[in-house]
Amino acid sequence: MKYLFYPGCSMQRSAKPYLDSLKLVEKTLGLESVDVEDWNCCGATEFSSVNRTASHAIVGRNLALAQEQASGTDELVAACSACYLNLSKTDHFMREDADFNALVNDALSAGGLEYEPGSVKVRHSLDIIVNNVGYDAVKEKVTKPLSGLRVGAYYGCMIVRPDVNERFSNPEEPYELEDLLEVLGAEVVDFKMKTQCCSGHMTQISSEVAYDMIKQIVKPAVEEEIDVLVTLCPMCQLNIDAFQNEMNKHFGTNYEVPILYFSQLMGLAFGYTEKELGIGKEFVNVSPALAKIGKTTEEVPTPKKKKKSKSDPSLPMPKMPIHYRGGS
Amino acid sequence: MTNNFEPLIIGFTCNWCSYRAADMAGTGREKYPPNIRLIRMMCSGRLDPMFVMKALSDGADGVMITGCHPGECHYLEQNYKALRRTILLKRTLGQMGVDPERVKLVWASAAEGVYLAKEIGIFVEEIREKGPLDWPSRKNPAISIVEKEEVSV
Amino acid sequence: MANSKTPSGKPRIGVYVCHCGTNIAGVVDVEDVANWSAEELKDIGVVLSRDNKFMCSSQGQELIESDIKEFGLNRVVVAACSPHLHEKTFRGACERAGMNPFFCEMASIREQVSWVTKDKKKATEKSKSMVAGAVNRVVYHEALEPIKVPINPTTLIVGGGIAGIQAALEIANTGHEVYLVEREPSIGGHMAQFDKTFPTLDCSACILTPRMSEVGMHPNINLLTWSEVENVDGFVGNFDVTIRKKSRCVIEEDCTGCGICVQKCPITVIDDEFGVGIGTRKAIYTPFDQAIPNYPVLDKENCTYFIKGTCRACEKFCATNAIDFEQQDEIINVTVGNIILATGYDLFDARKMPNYGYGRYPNVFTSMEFERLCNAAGPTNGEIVLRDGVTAPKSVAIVHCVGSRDKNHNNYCSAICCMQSLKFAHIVYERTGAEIHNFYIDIRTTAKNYDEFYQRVLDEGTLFVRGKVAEITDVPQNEAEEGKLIVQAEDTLAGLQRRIPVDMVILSVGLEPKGDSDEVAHQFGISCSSNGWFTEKHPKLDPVSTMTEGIFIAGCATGPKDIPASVSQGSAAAARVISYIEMGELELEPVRASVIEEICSGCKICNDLCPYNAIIFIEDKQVTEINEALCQGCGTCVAACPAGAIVGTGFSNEQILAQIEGLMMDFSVPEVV
Amino acid sequence: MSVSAEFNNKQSYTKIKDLPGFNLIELVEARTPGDSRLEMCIQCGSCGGSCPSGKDMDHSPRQLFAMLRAGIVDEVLESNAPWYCVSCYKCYVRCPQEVKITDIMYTLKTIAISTGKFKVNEAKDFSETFTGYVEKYGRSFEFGLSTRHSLRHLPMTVSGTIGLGLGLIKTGRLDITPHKIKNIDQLQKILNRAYELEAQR
Repeated sequence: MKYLFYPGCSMQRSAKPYLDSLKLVEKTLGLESVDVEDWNCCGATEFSSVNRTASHAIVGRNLALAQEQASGTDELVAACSACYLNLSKTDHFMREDADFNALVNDALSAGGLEYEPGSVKVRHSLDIIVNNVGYDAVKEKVTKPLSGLRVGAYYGCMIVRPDVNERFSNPEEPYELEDLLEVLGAEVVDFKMKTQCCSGHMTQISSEVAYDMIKQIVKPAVEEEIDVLVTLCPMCQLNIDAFQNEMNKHFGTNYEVPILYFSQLMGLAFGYTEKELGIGKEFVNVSPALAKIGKTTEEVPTPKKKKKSKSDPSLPMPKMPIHYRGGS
Repeated sequence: MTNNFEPLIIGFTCNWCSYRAADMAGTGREKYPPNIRLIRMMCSGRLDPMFVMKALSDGADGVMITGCHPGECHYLEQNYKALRRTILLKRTLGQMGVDPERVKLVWASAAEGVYLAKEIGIFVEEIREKGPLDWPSRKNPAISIVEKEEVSV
Repeated sequence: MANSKTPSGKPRIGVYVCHCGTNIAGVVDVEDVANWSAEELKDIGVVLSRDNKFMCSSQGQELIESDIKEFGLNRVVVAACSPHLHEKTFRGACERAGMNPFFCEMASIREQVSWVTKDKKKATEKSKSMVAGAVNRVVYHEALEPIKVPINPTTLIVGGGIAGIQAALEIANTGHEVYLVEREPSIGGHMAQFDKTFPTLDCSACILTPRMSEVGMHPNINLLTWSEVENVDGFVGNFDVTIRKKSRCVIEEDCTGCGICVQKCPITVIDDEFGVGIGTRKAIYTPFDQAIPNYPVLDKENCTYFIKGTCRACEKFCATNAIDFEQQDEIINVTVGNIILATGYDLFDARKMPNYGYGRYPNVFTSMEFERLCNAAGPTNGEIVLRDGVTAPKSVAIVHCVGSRDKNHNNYCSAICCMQSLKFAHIVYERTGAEIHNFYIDIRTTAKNYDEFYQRVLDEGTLFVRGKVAEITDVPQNEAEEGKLIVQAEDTLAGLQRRIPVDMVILSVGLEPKGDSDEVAHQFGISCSSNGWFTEKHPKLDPVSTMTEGIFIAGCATGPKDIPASVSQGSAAAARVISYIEMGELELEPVRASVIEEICSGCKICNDLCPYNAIIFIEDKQVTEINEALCQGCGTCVAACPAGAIVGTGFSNEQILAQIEGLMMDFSVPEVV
Repeated sequence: MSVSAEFNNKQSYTKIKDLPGFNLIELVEARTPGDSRLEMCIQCGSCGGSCPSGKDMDHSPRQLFAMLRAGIVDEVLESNAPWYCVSCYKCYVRCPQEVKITDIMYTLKTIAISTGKFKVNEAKDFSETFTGYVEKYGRSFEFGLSTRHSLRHLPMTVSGTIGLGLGLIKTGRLDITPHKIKNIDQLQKILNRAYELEAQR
């Protein structure tokens, strides 16, 4: 499968390991990704705070470039949640609102560009891997299963919300990442804060508010004995990783929850080295967690659904869909 | 365009919604231009495209087709058929060189007298803007159009 | 069609222009219209034209009658108000003078001209063209006879909830036969699952079960439970209905309802139907103790005999040999005159809102689970406890509007949840003394004694929080939240975000149309609103009728309702049916389509167009035929027939084309280029 | 109103003339792409309840909408709520009336800047610093961004944040030279036209 790839600023810089590992994963899975030539910043969550038209116009430029450069594909893939959201949201609004479409195209015309809404399909890398490559094909490539590693899937916000353009997953209860991690052989924990905000730009605005929000993610992860949180978003990774120590200082706690990109775990399972995957650059040391891989802890027999004894007074639980991991 | 052009518009209404909306516009004394003449049918599904052709070729400058809102048809779903026929009809008109916007479809429930009156007003002005319909057959008999086409083929 | 009332020879048309006091005459020059018609339309057949102060008065009607006799009129055009107001009046006048009433046509120059036009000159011109249209049209009118259909006095009622029960008893008590078809093993519907009913707190079973037994024993009611309607053919007065009576594996004639089979059955399963997944039942069961009828149903999916071929405990212990493992479904055909659909509702699936944690957190309950929990005949014998079955909650949150008033789910108010939630608050207060928080958007207590009940619950100390609950979680942020469910919401009146720790949450889930309401509507030839509720003929003035004659609707099938409203609708639908039965026959407007066999090419284009299945293809003759009684006269097939083989009475092509020509007689189009 | 933007980039701000007379609701609706559905709010509070930074906001989104209806301008534009919005979109997907809450928050911020009404300087400066880099280079410049910003506004935590910055450099995750896109002229032309257009809305 071939597609255009929009890397975004973070993945050039602080989230370089995400990009590096993703490229390796793409290679293994036979995905042919071509970077959009001369792309510009998507504006993150900041540009639209300053100027609405301009914030969508710069995204419009990226869409227009993608439309021009697309050959043999109409899929534009991003791996950074904010980039993914901004690209799909601008496209969505241009489709939905004719005046807005005219507005953005007016701005684009100043640069000699034009974008026809809907002409590229904005997708997230996880969506491609899960829905186009498929779990079975991923499983075939696993050479070093992640057995023994307790992982918590952490989606954050913008990959699942808002649900414009029929996002590939549920805005509150996504399950694709868990399914993928299970295929890699990891032990997947039902992480209840999986779609909670990492604090976004609050680290730059009010550290107190930010620390509180980071704690809301980290504390339950520690309580669930999660070895490593798995993310899809550079912002989430940065906030949970880089500010964890500050947060600990602020609250007088000593939580230690490393966080890696999903592509890094895929890379590990595919047999790449930690170095190749950019692992080791985190603030929170991930080595103790990764050391558990392959070490089969004593087989804890998964409690077989006990036949309800006659004396058990408890009431039955509601039946849930197959993907559901929660419940007690 | 001449200023004193008064368009003539034929409106098709259904017995259950839009005709009653017209009744209601009357009861509510909602004024609208007298250029429209309404015809009652039981359902917008009764609309034979021939009626529209007849109206346009005989002197109407526009035709308004009205019916119950989608999903509210008295006959369950026949207004959808009217919708499809109208789309096809407009395409045909376009191919014949008649501005398809001279035919307009408006959904109006029995409670929407004010709305129907407003829509009639808008449509009359739209047609006034377009000017008189220069229906081909008014200059030449319909047969000659066919002959012309055959020649050009 | 020819009869004594058919006019012979040339059309002789009388035109009558009404002043309607000043209503018309104040704007339209009625005299001019009348004179012009007499002069300009005489070639078409107008022999006289008059204007009159009030055409609908008895004097006006007598004028028409005497003119018909004196001048030998055979067609009449009245230019007055809307035909929806006085068409019947003028048709009556024509009929009294010996003319077929369908030779009368109206032009609505009041509603469509004088009331909506300012310019008097243009109003008069428009009136003239409308009269011309009507005169042109009336020439092509035909003598018609109203269609009369006899009404079969037997009635089918689908759905044995409280609305269906009420309707069945009302009709049966007048001495007419009723077939009551219920999909579940017992009648009673949702009401049978409830503990108490608001606002009186009557025990639901206490008021319902006497009605149920009355139905069970009524000589005029044929009760078919565990049965579904498979097919409906026919039309008002004469519907042919096919009913599938599913196999119970129990011979009803022999079963005494002693219950020994249930007792001896070794298989216990979770009861997902009546017990909403919170109770249990056996593999052979009656859904509840007071079930009507009281003979059990065997659940083949869970029965050991059907799975492994052994067991037969029920059979062994049955004293009357009423168990029949080989019993097959039975097909029953009945003919009925009218049908009442009281098919009820489904509940919103709380799993669609993962932020409320239903299914994830054991102590989040739905309203129906809670009904069963506090029901004395429920799984805990009425004890209000957490999912562990033992612990009594010390604090309870009740969440209103779950899935209702929400564009992401159901965008309407479910009408009963406020009162239901208040009822829960009262029951929790009375039985556990727990601290109660009710989370609401608006409190809607509109019916009799409802707001008084709200006052009572306030007085009992229930804490009301105005705010839609954002999420429910068990992840604590502080010590007070440890081990609790935390309900997070904005307290919109206090203006702050709150996290309230509780032991138990009850979600007041909304009401939804039955999952198969679309198919049922299609089967019976009625329509559903975009939400999926059955559509009334008129939401205010005819709320239990449908657009299809002879099909009536009652209860929650038309939208969320409480018990009193459902019962009223059951009675109302029954009253409509009884009046049809008493009339013996029904007169229908003769606007119908028919096929001219000689012209029909058998192309079948029209075959799929009819929502009433009135169009049938006759294979032998290779032509299409239209069943006059099923046809409702919409005319869609007439418009579709490429051969022009279908004619529609009252609205024929000739009539409409002639009317168009008439309307084109226009004076206001100046001869400009 | 004067524009009190300290950021000295060559960007032109919209000026809203005759501030007391203008209709803020209409302006917000006009400037929000798509249909904001602001007028459809039923004041249920699912936004304020869902908001992860809700307890630190002076007014919940719901309250802002009510205040907008009441014709209150200054207090709405001075509110910290839009700046504390973390764009998590929880309110957006939960709102029973499908009000585009997050988008309305963005629009409120732009109006607060253009009218000089903003009170949360850190947030506003962060946004403007960010956009300034995008205007200049076409890319965002994280090192400059976070250090410059931290030094200005977070002196209390500066050691920590500088530590973070240094850490990022050490681990090779922050580049100190800015990347400029090739066709920056084109981007700037587009931006300038966009600023003109926004001012007309």
